[in-house]
Amino acid sequence: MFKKILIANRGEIAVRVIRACHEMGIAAVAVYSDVDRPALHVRKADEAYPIGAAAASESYLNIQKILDVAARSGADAVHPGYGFLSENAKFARACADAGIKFIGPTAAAMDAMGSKTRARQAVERAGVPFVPGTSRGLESFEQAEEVAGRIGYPVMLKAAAGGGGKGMRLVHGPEELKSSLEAARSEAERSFGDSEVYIEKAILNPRHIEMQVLADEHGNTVYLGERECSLQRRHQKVVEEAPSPIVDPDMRRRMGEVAVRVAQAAGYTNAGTVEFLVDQQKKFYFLEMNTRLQVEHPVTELVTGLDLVHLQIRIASGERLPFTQDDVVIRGHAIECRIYAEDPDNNYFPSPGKITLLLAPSGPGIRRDSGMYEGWTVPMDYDPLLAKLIGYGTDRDQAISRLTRALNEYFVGGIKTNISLFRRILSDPDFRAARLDTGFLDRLLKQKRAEAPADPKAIEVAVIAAGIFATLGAAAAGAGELAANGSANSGPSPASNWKIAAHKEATR
Amino acid sequence: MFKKILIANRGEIAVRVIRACHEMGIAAVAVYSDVDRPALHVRKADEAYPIGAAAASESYLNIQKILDVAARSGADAVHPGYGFLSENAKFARACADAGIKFIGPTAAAMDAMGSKTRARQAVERAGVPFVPGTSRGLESFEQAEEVAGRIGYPVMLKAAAGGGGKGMRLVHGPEELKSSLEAARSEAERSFGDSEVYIEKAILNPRHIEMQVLADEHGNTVYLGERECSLQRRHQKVVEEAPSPIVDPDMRRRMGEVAVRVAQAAGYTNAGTVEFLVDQQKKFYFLEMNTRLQVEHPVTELVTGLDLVHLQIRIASGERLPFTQDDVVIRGHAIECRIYAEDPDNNYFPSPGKITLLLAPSGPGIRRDSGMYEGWTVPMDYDPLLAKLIGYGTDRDQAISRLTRALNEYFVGGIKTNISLFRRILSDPDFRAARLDTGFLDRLLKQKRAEAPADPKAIEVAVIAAGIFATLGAAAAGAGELAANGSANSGPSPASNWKIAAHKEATR
Amino acid sequence: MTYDITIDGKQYRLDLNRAEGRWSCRLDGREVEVDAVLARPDVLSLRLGNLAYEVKCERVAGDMHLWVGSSRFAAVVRDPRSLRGRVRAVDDQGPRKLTAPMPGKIVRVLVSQGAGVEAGTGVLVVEAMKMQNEIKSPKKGTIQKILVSEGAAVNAGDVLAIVE
Amino acid sequence: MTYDITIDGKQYRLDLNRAEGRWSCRLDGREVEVDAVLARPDVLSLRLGNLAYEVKCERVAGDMHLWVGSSRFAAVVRDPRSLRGRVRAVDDQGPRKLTAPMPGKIVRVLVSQGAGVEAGTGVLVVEAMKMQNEIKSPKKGTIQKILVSEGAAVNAGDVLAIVE
Repeated sequence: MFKKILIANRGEIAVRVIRACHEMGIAAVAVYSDVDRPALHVRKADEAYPIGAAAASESYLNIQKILDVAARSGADAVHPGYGFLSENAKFARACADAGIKFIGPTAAAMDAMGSKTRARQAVERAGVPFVPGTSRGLESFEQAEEVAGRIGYPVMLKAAAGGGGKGMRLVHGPEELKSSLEAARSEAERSFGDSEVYIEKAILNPRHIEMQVLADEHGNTVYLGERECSLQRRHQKVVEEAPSPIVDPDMRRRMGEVAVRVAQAAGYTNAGTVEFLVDQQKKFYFLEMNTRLQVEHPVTELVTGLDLVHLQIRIASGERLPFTQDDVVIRGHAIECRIYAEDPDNNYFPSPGKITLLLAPSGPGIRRDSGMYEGWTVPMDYDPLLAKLIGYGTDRDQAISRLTRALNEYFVGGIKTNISLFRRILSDPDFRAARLDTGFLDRLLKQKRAEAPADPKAIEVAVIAAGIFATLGAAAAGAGELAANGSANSGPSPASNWKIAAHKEATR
Repeated sequence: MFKKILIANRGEIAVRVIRACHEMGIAAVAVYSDVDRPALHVRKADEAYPIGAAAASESYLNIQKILDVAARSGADAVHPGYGFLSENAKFARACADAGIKFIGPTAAAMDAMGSKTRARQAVERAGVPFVPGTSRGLESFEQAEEVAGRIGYPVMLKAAAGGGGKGMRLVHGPEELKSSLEAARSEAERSFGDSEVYIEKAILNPRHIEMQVLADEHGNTVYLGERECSLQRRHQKVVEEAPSPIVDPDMRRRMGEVAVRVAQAAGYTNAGTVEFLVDQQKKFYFLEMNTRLQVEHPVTELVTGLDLVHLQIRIASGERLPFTQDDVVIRGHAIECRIYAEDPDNNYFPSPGKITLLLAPSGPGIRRDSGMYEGWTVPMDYDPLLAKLIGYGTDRDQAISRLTRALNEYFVGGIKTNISLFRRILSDPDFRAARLDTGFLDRLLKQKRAEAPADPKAIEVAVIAAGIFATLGAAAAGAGELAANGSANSGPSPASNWKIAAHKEATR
Repeated sequence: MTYDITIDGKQYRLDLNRAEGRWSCRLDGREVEVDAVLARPDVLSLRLGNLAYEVKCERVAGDMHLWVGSSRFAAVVRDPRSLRGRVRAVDDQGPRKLTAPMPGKIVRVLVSQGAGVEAGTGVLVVEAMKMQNEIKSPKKGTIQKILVSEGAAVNAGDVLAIVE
Repeated sequence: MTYDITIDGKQYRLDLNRAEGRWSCRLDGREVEVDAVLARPDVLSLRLGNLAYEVKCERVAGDMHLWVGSSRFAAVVRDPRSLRGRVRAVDDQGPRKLTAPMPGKIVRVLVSQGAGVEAGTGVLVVEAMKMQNEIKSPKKGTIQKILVSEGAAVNAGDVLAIVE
């Protein structure tokens, strides 16, 4: 087993991995950018190394700096978390070259699944169903026209190197094809430096369901059940659950076996996720494989009783899977909410800043994986994911009711969060009835929000509370600016940084 | 289903039940004594009623006051939690008379199990194994001598009305019998107003293992597996786990079936616990039945995936059990630590006072049921249980490692807690190997604590930190006395109360 | 103390007095039984009669918001005897300031000074937390002034441009 | 700043200076690379070189305890240039005070004034949180004075009796 693991990440996932290390008796090495010195993952680590400026390219994405820290600290393995370098085959290769174990698949497996067209070719050979269309980049407009005509409109154009909705175009009919192809190509070139675009049939109102797989380095591959991830905003997942309300044991077995076949076709090891689109007839199609731990892995942990990060580490250290497919049993239901620093009342604008008050939920069936704390200033430089709140229940209804209860207990003061969005989702009749598809959330957000007239009693309470807070004055106020923090801190706080910069702009 | 439930309790269990109410869409009514106005259960309730002075007899044990609140608030049910009135048949009867549903067994079932001798008679008729001895109170010294001679020394004398180790005497041989019997009787009379004492064979180094049962009001009774509760100090449980490391599926089935038989013999409904002593040959003997929700119910919830409080409420509202015995599956392992306000370095003296800093653990496999918060003053008037920290894992080792990690994250400043005791227990080789019995903890605490010489690096860190805190001064200090609290509060704080009282004493 | 408190556009008169740790309270002249404990800074455990509430107070740049359960109310508290806190009239007709809704960086200025805009026309793009956000004109008019240039770091509330 | 800091009976000389947000530190003359961030009041995120620690500070009645991981250290911090904080010599031979270890109520006084006691003899019983706790004499001697009577409420640290 490893003695020391470097966590090449920040935020809640870095804390998650540090906890797993401590549980396994392994020392945890954190890295941090200049604005992350006060971050929770630095507080919780055994060692912590600065790796440069706030911009990720200067720090968390800088392969050489991270390998330097690995060498200086004597770490024998690197956990990449998700995002940043987690799906970077070059990084995995550099780790291997430096004699440091990369906790994840091999660079070759990442390469095989990294390009969407290459992945489609691989699964095509393995006889896995994927959305009808080309499995190679389009060579010409004529080819696109021919394929689209054959599979039938509407079709999707997608960038081979794509992700996050970029380089993607929905084409309703032949008259749109030419301009859409050009637009998709130029966006793909701009976004990924790779203009390769392929075509596939557009599936209307699909569900996004993914299958967790786990493969050891001795040829054993298992699936751990699916996650329903249809609730997305701007192609970003917002709520995930396990199991999927529409997947029965037979469908789970079929999807699981396909996912294992995909993993084996790629020579896959460690934890990975095979994503599927599922149409309204419950037919499922391979979409892509994510070659890392997913943000939403906790829902699988809760319904299987397993710890995926422990298992990742054990697999990477050469151990065999400690169980077989038959031992994997799904029990109960789990739902995850991604708590973001963003303002639901203002078009989901990001909302960095200082957390002046934090009331965190706990109790039965509630798991909280968080990277924030009261008094911490959320920097503006990274993804706004603050924490994940996960509810478990005997069944889906109980998971929803526990999660709703916990969301009502959750309070983050000083910045805006999307906590109220989850209350809205969880109380929506279609969500309660599990009528989900990838368009669900956009439709919900477009609805004129039912402006329930405010409860007059609640207004009365607010008026009286306002008066009491005014009377109590400063003594009743929360942390606000922690005077000693900036001074004890090794650098100026991000907020004051911005102020200085803004001032410069104004006076020049 | 009920519309409104009154929770006749305080602390973490009141919060636990309020959460269940909110999850089920039921309004929660809190009651509080004068010193509990700032308590967490009052913050979380929908309605809150003062019921009198700090002394429990004036408030939480006052049946009339609680029934008055039930009537005024229009509550249709009462949840008694554990302790206080939870096993008071008179209260259950008074609730029934007032047309308010008592969430628990009937008064008759409580009566049947409330006296240890009556319970022994009931299970004797049901053919349940119990520790050899009398099932009725001893009539004379001669009878005691005869029974002790027949079952063989050592024997235990126990108060029929007993609990918490009071009125209990271990007798090693005939020469001690007379004085012990007299002592046990007078202690029983003093403690419970009832001098009835019975005799049973002393089981040496037994395990204390209990079985959770659940019975609806339609004749269905199931068992939900056992809890190992052998870790006790002064007959108080300190650490509990499920499943028991020594119980295999066959033994579980046999114990479970016996527990169901006990419940049925008592006409039992709702949640209850049948306690057994288990000897070194794994023979088990009925000890007593607890006719309420146990403190340690969360470990059963974690390994069964069920919510016992939801089920209690559903059963009390007349619903049938939503599952059968065959549906109950034990998965994984859960361990609970009872976090008390007491000083492990000073003979476990209670430690009420103000909580100036609270860092609470969370993350994978961690459940926290807490009644405390930062800034709250723990009153000196009640049981010192502050919170329960429960760790779940795929297996016992993982549960221990996650719990250890979480204990290291847990910090309660301003008062003393027994958190360090759990670190000691969880790292003990005998505990790790599950070599447990009811004498375990006393032996551990008697051991001269291995005075590991302090890590010189840790001392260096402490020296430097002390200097930095001294330099930063008051700005770096925690809440301390919350100036505005006492003034916003409706009464003086307990601490200042004491000061005033102490001052009076000194000057009179 | 007497306060004029505005919530949701409606004004309430609150008379609040504390004596010996107890509050007495009149809301628009009506007596209300109030029992308040400050559980933590910014967290009030409030009882109105026997109804219990946990109220959280959010203070950002002088604004006060109160959370009652999961509802959030913006409150303006004024002492009618003092000038402090008097609300300035908002002139919808005059020049309007575009402010940064969060700290970030100006990545694009979409219109030039003097240009005409419709209500909803994008004026600038601010980037924060890997997201780009268009700041739109709140009204039809002319861009009187652009106060920042591309690449500038801005703080929440900074004025970015003025439309008139 | 220069401090004399005593932990576990051993005294350390600490020179600590802060300039431009950075600490410089000498411990018994040896330079130590220190980087400190106050994460929350009483919680310090400390780096010595690249080793990371979360240190919690507990202050009860003027005493300072520091938690490093799961170890707790009592620290006495003195400024060698000032008289403040000088430790008074503890006289083991003279009279010793028995103090209440926690707030509670005196339920029994077990010996009377003037009585002789052994080390470990129970002198009083204090009750708190449903538990009775015997306060024992720390030494062989005579009970010089009992300062409380049965039924009295006491606070942590109150002197209950004196043994000489």
